[in-house]
Amino acid sequence: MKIVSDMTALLTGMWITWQHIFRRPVTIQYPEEKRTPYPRYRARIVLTRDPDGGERCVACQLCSAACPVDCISMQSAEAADGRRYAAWFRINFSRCIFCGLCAEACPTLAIQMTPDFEICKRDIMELLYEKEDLLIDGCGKSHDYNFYRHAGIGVTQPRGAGPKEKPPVDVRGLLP
Amino acid sequence: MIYDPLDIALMLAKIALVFFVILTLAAYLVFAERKVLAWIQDRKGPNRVGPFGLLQPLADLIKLLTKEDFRPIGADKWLFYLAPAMAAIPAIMIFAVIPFGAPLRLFGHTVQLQVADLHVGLLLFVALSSLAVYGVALGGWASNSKYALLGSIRGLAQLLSYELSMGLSLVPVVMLARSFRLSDIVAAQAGCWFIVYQPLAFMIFLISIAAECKRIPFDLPEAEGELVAGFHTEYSGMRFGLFFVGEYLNIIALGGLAATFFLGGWHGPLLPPVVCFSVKVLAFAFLFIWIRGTLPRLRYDQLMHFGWKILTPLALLNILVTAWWLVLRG
Amino acid sequence: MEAYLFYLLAAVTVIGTVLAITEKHPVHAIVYLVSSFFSLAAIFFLLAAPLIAMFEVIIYAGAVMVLFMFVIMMLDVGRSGDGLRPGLRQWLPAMLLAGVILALLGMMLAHGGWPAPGAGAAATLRDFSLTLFRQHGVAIEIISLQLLFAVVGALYFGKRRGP
Amino acid sequence: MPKLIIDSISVEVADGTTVLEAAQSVDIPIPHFCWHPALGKAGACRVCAVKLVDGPVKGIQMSCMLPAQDGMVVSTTDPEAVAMRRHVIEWLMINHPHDCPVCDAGGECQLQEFTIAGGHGIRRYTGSKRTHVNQDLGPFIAHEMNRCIQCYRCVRFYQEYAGGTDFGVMGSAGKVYFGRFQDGQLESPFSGNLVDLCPTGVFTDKTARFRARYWDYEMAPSVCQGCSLGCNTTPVARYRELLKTTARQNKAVNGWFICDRGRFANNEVNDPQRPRTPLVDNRESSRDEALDALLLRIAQIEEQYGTGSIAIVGSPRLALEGALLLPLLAQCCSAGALCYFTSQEESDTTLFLTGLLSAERSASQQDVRKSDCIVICGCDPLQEAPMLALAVRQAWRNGGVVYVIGDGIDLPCTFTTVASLDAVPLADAKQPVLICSAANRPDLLAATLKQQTHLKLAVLFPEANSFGAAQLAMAQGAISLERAVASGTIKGIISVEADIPPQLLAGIPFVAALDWRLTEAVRTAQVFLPTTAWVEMDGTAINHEGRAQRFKKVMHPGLPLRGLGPAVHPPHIHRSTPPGGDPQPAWQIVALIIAGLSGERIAEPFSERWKRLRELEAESEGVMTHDL
Repeated sequence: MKIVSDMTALLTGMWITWQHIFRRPVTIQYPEEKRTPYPRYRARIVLTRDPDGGERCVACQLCSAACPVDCISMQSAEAADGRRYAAWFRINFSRCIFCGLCAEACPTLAIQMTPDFEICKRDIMELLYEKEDLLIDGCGKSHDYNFYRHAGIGVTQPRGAGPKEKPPVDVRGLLP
Repeated sequence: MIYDPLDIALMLAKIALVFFVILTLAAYLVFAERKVLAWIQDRKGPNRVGPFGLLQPLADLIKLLTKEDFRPIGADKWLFYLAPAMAAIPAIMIFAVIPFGAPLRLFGHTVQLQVADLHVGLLLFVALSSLAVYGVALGGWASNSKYALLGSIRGLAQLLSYELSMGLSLVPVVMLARSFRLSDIVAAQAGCWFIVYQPLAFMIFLISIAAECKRIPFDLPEAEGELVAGFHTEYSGMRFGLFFVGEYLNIIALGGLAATFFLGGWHGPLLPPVVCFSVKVLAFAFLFIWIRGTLPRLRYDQLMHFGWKILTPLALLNILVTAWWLVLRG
Repeated sequence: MEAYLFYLLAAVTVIGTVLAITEKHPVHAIVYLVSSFFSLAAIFFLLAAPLIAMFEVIIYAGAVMVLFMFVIMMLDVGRSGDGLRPGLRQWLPAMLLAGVILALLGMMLAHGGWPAPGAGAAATLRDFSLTLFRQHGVAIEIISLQLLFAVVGALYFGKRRGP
Repeated sequence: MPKLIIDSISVEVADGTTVLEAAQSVDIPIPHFCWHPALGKAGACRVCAVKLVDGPVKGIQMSCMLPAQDGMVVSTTDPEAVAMRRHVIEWLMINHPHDCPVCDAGGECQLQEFTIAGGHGIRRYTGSKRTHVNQDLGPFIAHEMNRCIQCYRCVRFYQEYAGGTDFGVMGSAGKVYFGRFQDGQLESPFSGNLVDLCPTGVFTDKTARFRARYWDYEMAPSVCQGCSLGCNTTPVARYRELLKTTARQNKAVNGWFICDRGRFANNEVNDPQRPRTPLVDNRESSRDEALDALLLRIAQIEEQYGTGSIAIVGSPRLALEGALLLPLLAQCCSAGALCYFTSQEESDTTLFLTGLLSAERSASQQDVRKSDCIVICGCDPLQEAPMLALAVRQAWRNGGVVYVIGDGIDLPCTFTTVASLDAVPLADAKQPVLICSAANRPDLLAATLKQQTHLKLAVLFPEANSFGAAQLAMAQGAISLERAVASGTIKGIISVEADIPPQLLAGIPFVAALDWRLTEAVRTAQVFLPTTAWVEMDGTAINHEGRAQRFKKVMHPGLPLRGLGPAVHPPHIHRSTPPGGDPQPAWQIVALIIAGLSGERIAEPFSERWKRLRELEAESEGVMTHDL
């Protein structure tokens, strides 16, 4: 009978919730107890350096384009050797939603996310992280990638000296 | 008419006692609800303010009192201010007729543990619960907000419908006790609780009072998934607090009435009468919390369908059967 | 004590009713009317007719007025400025009726005054029921049948016809 | 009129139209690199492949090289064609470096778009890439040869379209190199167009190098203010800085290109020295204070020297909106003179030439391009209005003959020098155009023009709105400031973006200036109110042929973020207006002054005969104002 099965369903539900009353809560009392996030946890953003110690960020603006909340802004500039870098780079962590799209968009692996999630501040302006706050002395998750070695335009190495590059064409040569 | 000063003093004392106890109880019921819900959901619940979070109700009160008292643009000023009171006052007034213990002998007087032993006590309860509708209706309407208005329209229809089945489910009780006086009803259950004779009426009454105090699964007037907070969407601070407290006062009052009508009131084995009564009331309160932690919300048409097409006919049938039985038994 | 209470409640009832008639805003009018009903119920209570008092509240304040309110909210006619104060033409029949009632009241007063209220002896439920069902049993049945027809009629009209 | 079917849409096009153009006419996009509407076809990139399913030709064909023929059934989505295009892109990408993040074309790169659209995501080629050495092409154009895909657009434009000789293509096969014979600045005054033309990042704008990305650009259709031609542009701004200017197409005016003078003209707008705050007696003040001071001084001058002692001075570079309100302003402060020109000579010649230019007479750049006989009389288009010289070259390329009266000028085409206008066989020409300048006084023109009714006239005025100013000056009976000052009654000058020489300002007790440039009037002014440059406002300018064109606000006025001091990063402060954000369009300030003087509020500067300009669209070809 339908009514019997309906009542059983209701009572089963009641019985399950009754059992749960006596279970051990899963709550972690955050400020006192802390759990260690996984290494790939997506929290505070950093800017990494390439294995040679140079800034990886080339200020290509892809992260700011990918950012759904527009919390990244920057100004690119050119160094004397033709290397493109960020004159200033700002992440407004009061807006950041830690979606990780910037890290995903970064073609040079400069933007990476760290497991440090405790970045609350009393003054909201302190959540404006500038390049000097973001830049770390390390490669982060990729130890051997240097964008400029593979870019093919010769900034860190002479033109045509990069991996898988032929030496520059001699324009005045007559041979085909 | 001349009144005995002692009578007046006793009366005032009883009123003060009832006020103090039920208001404290209501506050702690909120706390209990949060705790039990948390346990059901494998959480810990409030545990920051005081030992085990026991001062949480106080913290809530301070928060509510210090919040901005906000009135939306276009709201109907007086009705907006009146509505929370209209919601809380009838709930408190119901306690006037509930006998919460056996009569006491005190200073040579027999003291009824009941504020007013009216011989239309049951009717007074029905009247007051029908007046409680106005808090919901006026609050939602005066807020000048579509969510609030929808909530109050739902509330009106729901309370009106379930009041009917609630009233009808009490008719067999009256027939058995042959009185509207609650002390008589309690007295009539000295031998056997009415739940034994009237399990169906008890179930109908239980469902109806769940709907009357707008509890899950009947919380459509304030369905937060659809209507933000329903009829009290626009309320803040202590005015919201009044609605909130009114709801918990209602739970206690209706729990007390359910105990009175079907579970023998203050009658009970071993324990003193007042404790017996309290245990029953708290059991009802726990039941409501438990149900809230278990059941999902009904759809509105299901709610109306259930009220009008199932509960009301069932209650009518129950009356007929009871009447027949009483007539046959003589 | 009771006399003071009575006059207070009577004043509330009269003022509430007058305001309910003159108020342009339907929701406000309902609130006035409900308060009027409530104080009327209290008067009944003072007059030792608690059952009438309760029915006054349950039926009129608790059911009829709530239905009115429901309809007003559903149809959204509660906008201030929508309602117009009725003109003299609409007032006339009401004033005529009021005149008749006042005249009857005067006649009653002139003919031997006030029938004494049944002070003290509260009409018990049992008496009330006996009177109602013994003396007016047929009338009660007729009225209830009438209500039944009304309900059936309403159901019939409210039923969705066609596909 | 061949009729063909492209992707089941039936198209009828003119003879000689290619399949690519036919598809474009019904909004079917076909990817292309080497084909360009202004340069035509080269058949170099192979990326416009389509499949001809039925008709006179069948199989995979290059749509840019294939003239449309009757009965053709073309499919752009045929799997074979799609695969062909995908493979072509993959070949083109073999040697292309993976440097999009550091390439200025990233985001506005056709190669990038077609690579992504074609689905070529992973490089399969495992061999080594070809590299090139770059050249230094001067301060404007950056060169990155590794990115080249050999579409030949650059060299076709530079040599064929613009007549440049110092840039070309060298080498063969895999060694093809586009550049100069040796490092050095590109000599053509149209070299900036290489940036617009290059479908990838070989040529990029060095002045805007590494500054912003396409999606962050603030852009709006605008009109170049460099000369009176009114070429259509799209300026690009970022962080309150005018980054660069790109060409915008307007068939009747500049076609597809602009000259370098108009393109690399950002400095004036970005200038950190630009006056951006209102000044009263050289003291910084708020806009309201300066306005009040101005009103007070006007009243004082009138009281002291009597009515008619104030001159209202507009200028031919002032946008039409502002110029239109000046007569009203003159009326409100009962000015003694309303001037649109400072020098008497400029006033005379401009008014005279404007009077000659009727709607039929005036020649647009398109008319010049179409002409078969061009006479250049006493002016140097390459110096005064380079785009007109480019138009002359197009006429010459199409077989037109170019005559030059006078000597010492250069043109990007061959021409015949003649002694006078009589020596030119104007009567034989079908569409002759005479190009002259407001700098000379060609009085003798009038007679010739009377004889040669089909002769069109292109006049090179010095400023962007000279024609509009002259029209207004004629209508209002305005005189030149030179004459007004000479009369001796002028004791106060209100200069609205006017370039007044110091000797005219010398004896004037009161000068007020509204301007965005640091002119002589601004330096001497007692009251100064900053106005917006053309990229910071909506406005209208009337070009040399009488065509009114609307330019839109590209950016908000304000000190460029880069100019905010030596800080490492922008300051951490909230504010509602940017620093230096005070400037308002000149016409709005004039309207405020009028409101202060007479109480009349002006919300819309266009009234009476100018009403039609209210609905002028920036993206339209413009409206001829002769018969407004």
